[in-house]
Amino acid sequence: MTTPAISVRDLRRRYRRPRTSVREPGPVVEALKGVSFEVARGERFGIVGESGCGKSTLMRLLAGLDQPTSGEVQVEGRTVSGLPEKQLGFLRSSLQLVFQDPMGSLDPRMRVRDIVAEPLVAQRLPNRRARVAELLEAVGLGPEAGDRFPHQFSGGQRQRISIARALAPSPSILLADEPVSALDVSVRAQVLNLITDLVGDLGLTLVFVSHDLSVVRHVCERVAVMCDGEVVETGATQQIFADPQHPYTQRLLRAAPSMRRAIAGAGAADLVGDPS
Amino acid sequence: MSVLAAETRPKDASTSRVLDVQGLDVRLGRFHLLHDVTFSIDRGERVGLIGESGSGKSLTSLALLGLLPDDAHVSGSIRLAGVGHDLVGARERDLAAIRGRDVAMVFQEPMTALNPTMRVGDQVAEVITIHAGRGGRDKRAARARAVELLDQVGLPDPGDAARAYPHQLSGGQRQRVVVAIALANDPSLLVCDEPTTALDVTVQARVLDLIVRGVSARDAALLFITHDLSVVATVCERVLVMYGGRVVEAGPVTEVFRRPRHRYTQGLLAASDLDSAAAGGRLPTIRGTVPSAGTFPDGCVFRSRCDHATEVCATEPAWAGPDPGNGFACHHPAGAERAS
Amino acid sequence: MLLQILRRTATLVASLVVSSMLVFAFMALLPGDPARVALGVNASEASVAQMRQEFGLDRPLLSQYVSWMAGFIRFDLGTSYVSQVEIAPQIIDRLQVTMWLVVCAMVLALVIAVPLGTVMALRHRKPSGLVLSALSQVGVAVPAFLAGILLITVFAVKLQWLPANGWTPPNEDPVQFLRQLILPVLALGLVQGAVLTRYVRSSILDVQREDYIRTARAKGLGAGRALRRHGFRNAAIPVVTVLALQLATLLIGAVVVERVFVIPGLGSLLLDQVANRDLIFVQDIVMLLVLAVLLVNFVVDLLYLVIDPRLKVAT
Amino acid sequence: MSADLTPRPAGPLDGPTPATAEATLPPDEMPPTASPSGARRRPGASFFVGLGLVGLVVLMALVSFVWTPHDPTFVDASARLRPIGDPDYPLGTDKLGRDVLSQILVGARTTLFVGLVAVGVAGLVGVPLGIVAAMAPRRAGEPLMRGIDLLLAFPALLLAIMFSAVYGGSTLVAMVAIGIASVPSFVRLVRSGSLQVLSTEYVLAARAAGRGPWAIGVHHVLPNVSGLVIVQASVSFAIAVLAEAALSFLGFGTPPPTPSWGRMLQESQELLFAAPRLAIVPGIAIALAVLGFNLLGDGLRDHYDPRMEDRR
Repeated sequence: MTTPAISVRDLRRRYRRPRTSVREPGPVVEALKGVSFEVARGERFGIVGESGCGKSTLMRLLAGLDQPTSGEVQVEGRTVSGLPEKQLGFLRSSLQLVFQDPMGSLDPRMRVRDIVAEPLVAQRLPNRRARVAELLEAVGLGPEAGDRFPHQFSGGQRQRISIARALAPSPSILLADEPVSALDVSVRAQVLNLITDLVGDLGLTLVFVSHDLSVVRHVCERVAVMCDGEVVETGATQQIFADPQHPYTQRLLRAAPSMRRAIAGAGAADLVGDPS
Repeated sequence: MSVLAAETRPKDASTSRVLDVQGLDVRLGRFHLLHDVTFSIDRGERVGLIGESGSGKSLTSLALLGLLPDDAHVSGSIRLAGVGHDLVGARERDLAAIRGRDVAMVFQEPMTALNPTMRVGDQVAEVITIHAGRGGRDKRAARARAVELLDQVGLPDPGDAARAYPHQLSGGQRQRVVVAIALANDPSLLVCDEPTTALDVTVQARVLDLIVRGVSARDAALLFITHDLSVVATVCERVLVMYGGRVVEAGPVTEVFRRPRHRYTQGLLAASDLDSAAAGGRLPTIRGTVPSAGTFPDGCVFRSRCDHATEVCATEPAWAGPDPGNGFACHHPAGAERAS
Repeated sequence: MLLQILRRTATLVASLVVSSMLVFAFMALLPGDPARVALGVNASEASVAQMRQEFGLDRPLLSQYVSWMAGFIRFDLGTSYVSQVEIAPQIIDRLQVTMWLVVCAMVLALVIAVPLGTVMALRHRKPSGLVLSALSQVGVAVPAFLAGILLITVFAVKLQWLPANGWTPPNEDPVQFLRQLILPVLALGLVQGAVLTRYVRSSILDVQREDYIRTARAKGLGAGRALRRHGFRNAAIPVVTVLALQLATLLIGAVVVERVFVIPGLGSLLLDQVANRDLIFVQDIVMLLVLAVLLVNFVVDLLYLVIDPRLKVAT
Repeated sequence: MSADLTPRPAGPLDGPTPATAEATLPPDEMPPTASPSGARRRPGASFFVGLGLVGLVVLMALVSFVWTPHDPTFVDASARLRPIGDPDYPLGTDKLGRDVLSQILVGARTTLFVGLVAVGVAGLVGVPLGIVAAMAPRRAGEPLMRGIDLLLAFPALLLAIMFSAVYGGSTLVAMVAIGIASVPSFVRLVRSGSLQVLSTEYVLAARAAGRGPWAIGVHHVLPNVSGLVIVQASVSFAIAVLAEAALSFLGFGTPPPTPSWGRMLQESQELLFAAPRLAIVPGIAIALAVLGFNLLGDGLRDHYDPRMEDRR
């Protein structure tokens, strides 16, 4: 049996809020309450959940950007959690991120070339110039894009730059955190196509986090549904969308407006399950 | 359900038309942001306005409330039922009297739309006292009515909620408060500008339900602005598709979404129809990116991204259809092959 | 709420302890023996030693600090070792004079800044707003002592409407007191008013961009009423911060204006004692000024809790 | 690169005032380049007026090194209190017969020197401290900021008085006092700017790329707060000019005979009745210098358009 790309075991993360009362200590927030799952190599894995469900915390833990309170994260068989930054070199070259905000995820003071080359510089990889040109072409931007600054690009193009940066150290795993949520509908399809193409061509493992069920359904083979710091349901995408087991998943699927159901006559009242 | 009872409507009921926008044109500096926008909404009708960034959809909503910047050049006409004058060119004093009474608005960002230093109940009561006239400025009555409204929009413990400050409420709860403010004076037109874009799916569902129920209970007209096609399909009966500051297509939701005629509408629908595309497969796309507001091409605004564009598209396409609420403006409409 | 008050009180106490140590250390540790400084270079070793003993300067530093602080808390500051007079009553005397100046100037600054800043924000793109804005920039560029000199030149020298300088306590001759108060208060207040005006303006401009102002206008409030009912309280938050800093500047800045108008305030006393080389006296006045500044900041912090309901629960 | 949505009406002397269109329009309805982060605006009129005034002061200081009409310290009993417009002395002479114009020129040198050293030191200390305070763990950053807040209780004037009480007045005392007093504003501004930068996704991306804290501080935080620092430096310079003038006025600054604007004012005081021009000329010099640096700061703020303000 091959080792999974990502393996998460009973992951917990607590934060203590600042105290608000003289007598009691600050309340403890449990962002993750014991999350476990595995992502196979080459799989397109989706994580669905609403704000505050803990999916952002989970992303940061997977990427080794935060430490769990307890539990373990393994990437390609090697433990990530609990390691100091200095020993995370293997993770930085094998796992990369694409973020949601096309404005905020690129340093406005840096040229695109330097942005894309940043992982190469940080990991002391050779042939940067050639590699950057190659990457820009792979994401559909011309080589002249390297000389410009992020604000000279549209939202969709900025996400392409973000993807080029993520691919720079030739990672085997791509974590995409709501990569198309901030994009116009007509541009969203382009970026989704780009991601699925690259993931297919390069044989990457994709972890795709989103609140948008239809996007996850389109992109991913397997889905984990998160609610309130827990994974409430995991399974093959088709199966979960066709026959959700957990009440929360059912509620979530019902609440998402769908063109097909709407044209068939569903109204706003049908999005709300039990009238309360 | 029954809590959203409509108040008695004093406005005249002879005509069913609530909003009539004719040839609305907005320029800001050297940018021409809205071109000849024409549409109307009847009583009890729910109309969606679809558009991506730069389409001019939010500008349209601000124009309806007379909240455009002072230096905007506006022409055309906006008539509202029960208001004796044109909203375009009206004095600020007259516009203020209309806002919040005849036309109300729900904005996108619930987190910042409420005054952080004022209690929620007072913010709801304020919109009642502003329009109550000289006799009716009873603060206690307004406050009691505010609690009633908060109850109607489904806030638990409305009495406590009225005394809360906005930061003590969640995003969904705040948006309910904004809806309560908008519905307080039973407006004849409710304008919602991306009211649920910042909300989670399950919260969105409840707020959409609330808006639809609140509007139908009052028999008010609804203009619902969003970029989300499936939300429009769910909430609205009719739809206007905007691109580059123009209405490029209009019609009943089922008609437009089943058989789009304008190439932009067609492309948009195809690109967002994730259900039909094979999982993990390629999606149909519209090439290029959305130009910034005011920098769209002349002639057909969509021709810079359209696969069907020809030389004739450099001229402005005429509106094809029986009326401004039904038709499209495209030289090479989809479905024409079949028809001929 | 209680937690917030306790937290801020703790900060105040800690700040006082640290700053008093700083002031003490500054005066005690720097080269230059206070007794030697006070008596001059020509004094004999014996007389210096005698003075050191008399004022406890030969004791360990910690015990010197403790007895100084203990005295400070009881406001028993001992006698000056240069002029041999009681320090505390002198300070109180002079402090009253300075308080008149500072409070009147602050009130004047507020009276100028709030309406003017608001008008400038509301008309920031019209000629009237631009002219006001330009005037306030010039006002900011004029130091208070220069304003004082210019005021004297015009109103005392050329027009001879008001006295050029001097001070009369209000209970002796109220009319003369007022006549002598006008020019120094104008000098301090106009300049501070100009600075404050710019902050009022920019914070109102910021607030006007907020979504809740748009909500207020969508409710049917006119632009002016929306600002009055929803803007001012929010705009006050950054302005109050500046106000606290300004009060501090004003307390110290009064030194210069007192010098221009020959007013016997705390600043003049401080300058006199620096000239007298009476380090202990200087140390007491400096500590008092620092105490005043820290107290102002403390009060402003509490004021935030009243203005901004978000702070009552958050940190 | 500039948003000419509305002709920038902000005539001269106008602070950072974005066009009202930005105030009411949702961002995605804005015409192109309406200040996306990173995009800079074309500098406005206040920038050029400020630059002109600052340039004038710098020019005066530079000229004074090679040429002054007279020796500014030369006492000429035969030429006392000449009026403005005197053929030999364009700006007249003071009570000792020293040439006012020459003193003003050399005084510019004093002012700039004190300001440059004070602001330079404050920036060199304050900027790294601000970045460190933002990047350090909370338990280290908090005490640091409390200490900085404490410094606010010691304005330049008070520090200078304390120093002078021990050492007597000197240029060094003025520079050190003004420098120390300027540190808190740099630290607080840079810290709040750095905190914003550190909360962005591009810093997260840099960490995921394998960048360490040093590289993030140098390559991401510093370049992105540099605009703030330049603006603050200009504003601090204006404050330093004011403080230097006040210190020399009180006799805690540059000692005689080196000319300084503040002391010229002080010396003019006894002759206010006879020769008010002796106060007005250095007064105008001070006011123009301060105005110049303030306007330059405002213009730069427009240019960088940082909506990062320290709001506690």
